[in-house]
Amino acid sequence: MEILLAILIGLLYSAGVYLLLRRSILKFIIGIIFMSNATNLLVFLSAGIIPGKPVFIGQETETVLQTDPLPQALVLTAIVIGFGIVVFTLALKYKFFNTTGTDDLDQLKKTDS
Amino acid sequence: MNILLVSILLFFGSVFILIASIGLVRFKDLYSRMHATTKATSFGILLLLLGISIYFNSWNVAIKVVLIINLIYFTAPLAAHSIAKSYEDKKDKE
Amino acid sequence: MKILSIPYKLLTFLLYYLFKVIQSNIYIAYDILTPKMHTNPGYVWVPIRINSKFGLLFLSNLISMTPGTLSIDYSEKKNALLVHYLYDSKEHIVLTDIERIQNKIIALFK
Amino acid sequence: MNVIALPILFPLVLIILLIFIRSKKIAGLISIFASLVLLAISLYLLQLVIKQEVIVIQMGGWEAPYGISLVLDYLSAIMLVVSAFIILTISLYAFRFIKNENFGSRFYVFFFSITMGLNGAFITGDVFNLYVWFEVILLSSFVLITLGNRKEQLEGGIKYMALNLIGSLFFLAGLGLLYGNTGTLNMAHLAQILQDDQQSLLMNTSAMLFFVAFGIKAAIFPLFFWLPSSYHTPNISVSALFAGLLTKVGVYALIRFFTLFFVQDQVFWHNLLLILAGFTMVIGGMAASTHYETRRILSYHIISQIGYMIMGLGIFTPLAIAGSIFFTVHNMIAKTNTFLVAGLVSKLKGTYYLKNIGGLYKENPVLAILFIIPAFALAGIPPLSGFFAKFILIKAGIEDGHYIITTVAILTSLLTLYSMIKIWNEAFLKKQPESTDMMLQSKLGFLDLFPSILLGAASILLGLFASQIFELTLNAANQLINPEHYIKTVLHLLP
Amino acid sequence: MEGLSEILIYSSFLLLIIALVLAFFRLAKGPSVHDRIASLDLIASIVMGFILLYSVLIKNALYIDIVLVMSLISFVGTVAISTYLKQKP
Amino acid sequence: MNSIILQIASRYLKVLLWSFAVLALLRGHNYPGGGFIGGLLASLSVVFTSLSYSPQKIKNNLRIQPEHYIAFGLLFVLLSVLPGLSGEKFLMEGEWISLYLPLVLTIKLGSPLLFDTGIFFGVIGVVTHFFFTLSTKE
Repeated sequence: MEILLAILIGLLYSAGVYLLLRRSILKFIIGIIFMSNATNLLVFLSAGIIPGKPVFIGQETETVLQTDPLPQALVLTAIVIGFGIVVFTLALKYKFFNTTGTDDLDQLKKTDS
Repeated sequence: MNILLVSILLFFGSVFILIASIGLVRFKDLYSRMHATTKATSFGILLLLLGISIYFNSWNVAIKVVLIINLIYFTAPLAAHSIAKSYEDKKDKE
Repeated sequence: MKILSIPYKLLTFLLYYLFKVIQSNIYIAYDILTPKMHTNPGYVWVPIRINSKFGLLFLSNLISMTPGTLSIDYSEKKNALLVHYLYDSKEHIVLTDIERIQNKIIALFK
Repeated sequence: MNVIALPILFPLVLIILLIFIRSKKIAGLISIFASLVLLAISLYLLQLVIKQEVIVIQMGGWEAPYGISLVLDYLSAIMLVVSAFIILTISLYAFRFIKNENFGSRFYVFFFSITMGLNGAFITGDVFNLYVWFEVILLSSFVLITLGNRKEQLEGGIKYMALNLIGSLFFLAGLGLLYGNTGTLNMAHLAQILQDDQQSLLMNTSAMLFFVAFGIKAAIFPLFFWLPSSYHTPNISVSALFAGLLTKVGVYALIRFFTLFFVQDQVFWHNLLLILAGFTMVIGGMAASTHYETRRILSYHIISQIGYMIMGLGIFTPLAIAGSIFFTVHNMIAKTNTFLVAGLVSKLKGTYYLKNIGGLYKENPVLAILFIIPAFALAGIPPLSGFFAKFILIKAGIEDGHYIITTVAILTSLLTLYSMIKIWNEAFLKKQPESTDMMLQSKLGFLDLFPSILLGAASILLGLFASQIFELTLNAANQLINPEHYIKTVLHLLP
Repeated sequence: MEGLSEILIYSSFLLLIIALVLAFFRLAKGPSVHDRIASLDLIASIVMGFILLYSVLIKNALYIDIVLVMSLISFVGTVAISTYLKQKP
Repeated sequence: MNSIILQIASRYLKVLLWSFAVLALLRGHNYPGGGFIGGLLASLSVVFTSLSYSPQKIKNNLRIQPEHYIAFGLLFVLLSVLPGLSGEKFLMEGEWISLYLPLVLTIKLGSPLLFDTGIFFGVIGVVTHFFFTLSTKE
């Protein structure tokens, strides 16, 4: 399971990097989303996986070997933050498109040089 | 006996979802496909939920199951309606 | 007496709904699983007699769940629902079918 | 003890208050008053730290390795005081100059959310919590950089967004690897575990990820390109805020991480830091000397000065780290001041291009003096703060035998002097070009100049009382180099 | 009896996987965008079915809440996408 | 989408979604749910209503502006911190009051619930704010 997830993380990173190298801003943002999902999975995987019981405090009090819940809490926070950032970048892109009418990263030369 | 009933319900639920999926592939135009997906899917989920509520056999689950069934039978036709309406309007424009 | 009759009406209506749902599923399953297609789709405008808005919502949902029909659009001008039907039946069969459902809903909301 | 959470809680109250206030004037007055209070709180905290050295509270009462701890030590307290001072001056400046903009009182809300993020980043003792504060800073700086919706701003905003988002992804990935390796995220606990840990490959990977993340935030040599192409686009108050505070958070995090727990492979890391510091200085300085737009020159200067701070970290003796902290303090004050003066110049002349400006010395000698104080401070002219900062760094470099980087540092300060003199010549001494004679605002009142006067006075005072400040920074550096007391206080190991 | 029911449950997983593959086929092929939305709606239902079956498999009723929320979200998502399609000419 | 059927449905769905949102908020401490999910569900109701009418119209008729939702959220977060500031307690330490409702469920009220409520309102504010900026023109 860990190996499968590791391969998935690698695939997501490579897809994200590929999308980052495109010229369109929207694809750039999608690439960022891919990479942030891959990173979230990486943090999630950092505690290892123990299949079986989900980590919830229920009525049963017997101590079973559970996955470390802290990375899951961290990932939850990271997902929330990532959500906010992605929404903001989309709004930024929308405004940029409305004012300039272009979606091409190579057109962004006004503030350089 | 109980578990057998549950598994049969679950099996038939999945069968109906599969039927919806086959219908989605086989039918010729969008509206016919929508017929397949709305009816068969919601019925399949209904059977699955019935199986679940028999399996867990508790009030807590049963209340949720009734809620979900109501919700699905409330929303599935509306979703179909919204897709169909947007398709219809688009056809009118062309 | 009136208070007692509402649950009775609701119960019969629900049973009717359930019956319709099962019937429509059997129809569609038969149609999909047999190799030959029996479908021959078309449209029809169905006039509406229900006044209440909730009744309209109910009717449109129910039409979508009954065998072979799918409500597509509602036109305020005509006060009618555009219904898509799947089978090669005459239009008036669809119309009478929907008329029966409408009567039931009107009786329910009285 | 809960008082050390006030630098976070107080801005939170202000954000809530300022959302409801529509009038720019009232919001500005509130922000001036509030930043005075914030400065008072920070000074009080510095007083406390001088008494008790390290102060810790645990959030929610959970013990140290499990809960989030807020830690205040010398470095944090110094940074808090300086940033509160800069926030005071910028809110004074914004009160005068933001009234003509179309974005209402929205500026102040995000101004204080960035303050909250900065203060949180300075006093947290937990790696993940640091990430959260970084994201708070990042989100509010996004909003500030695009406030006003002009075309270049949106473009600069996209560039700023692009690299900084990748930086925070690196941060998160490094954090995941760190947790997977050690099983904790509390800084003190990490330091305790990693002290006696053998060097492993994964540890270095994680350190490299953190280094790239903070390097992007701090604009170190190969990762700085976002800075000059975005910092000159927004309103000048926002630019000054970013120039003074944002990159320094990256430097702060680098100092914290590479003195507290990434201390195993010293040879590799310190050589890397020194090489990158040299490149950062030289390339920033050279790029600054080729440009003719004030804000751009100053943006490249930020990069060049970051090199000095990294150099102090790379030499890694108490003296060098003290010099690094001193330099950071001096740079925050002087850099903000130059940006503010550039804003004043553009208020007078309506442009930032040096070729279209001239003759300011005759028109407004006070402004000329106000410019020359931070400019000479940045270049390192003796009685001012920059001289002592550079002197300490160079002395530490020579004592420890790093001659190359010391030579580079001295040469770069000549470059800085050159570009400062260029601005001086072009803007103040040269005659006003005939073609573009557009006077927007002929006079600047005392209130307009007041923030620059404050900052300039601070630069001079830093120079005059250099020995006292140096003592403070040396204490901070000693605390950073020997973190046993810090670790024991956070983990409750003291008797 | 136990064996039969287990076979039935596992085979229903198989059926759902086939259904998922078919829905993906329509998602990839679908002549119009509306076909794709319909298939996405179906995929959401299939995933709901997976969750329900899985909750039987691990004997934990906790996952039913997810189905509750997911049905709502997939519905609003469908409506949102079809609205968006209507806006664009 | 100018569909009258959807507009009628949105009226009922609004009630349903808000009640689900509050339910998810209340059970969030020990079970799946909580402020974030509750906030998303509640903002879903705003999104659905404005989709079935038109976003511009709903935006003009909003009773509470999205920014004020964010402010309320932050206020609740602040309130959840305050009990720790007063006494000998640690910052953000939970204070609990148990409340036994006549129904099956028992709710434990405490300062973490206040924090969750803050997140709830904050998420509603952020999502609706961004929804309206993306779907309406200035």
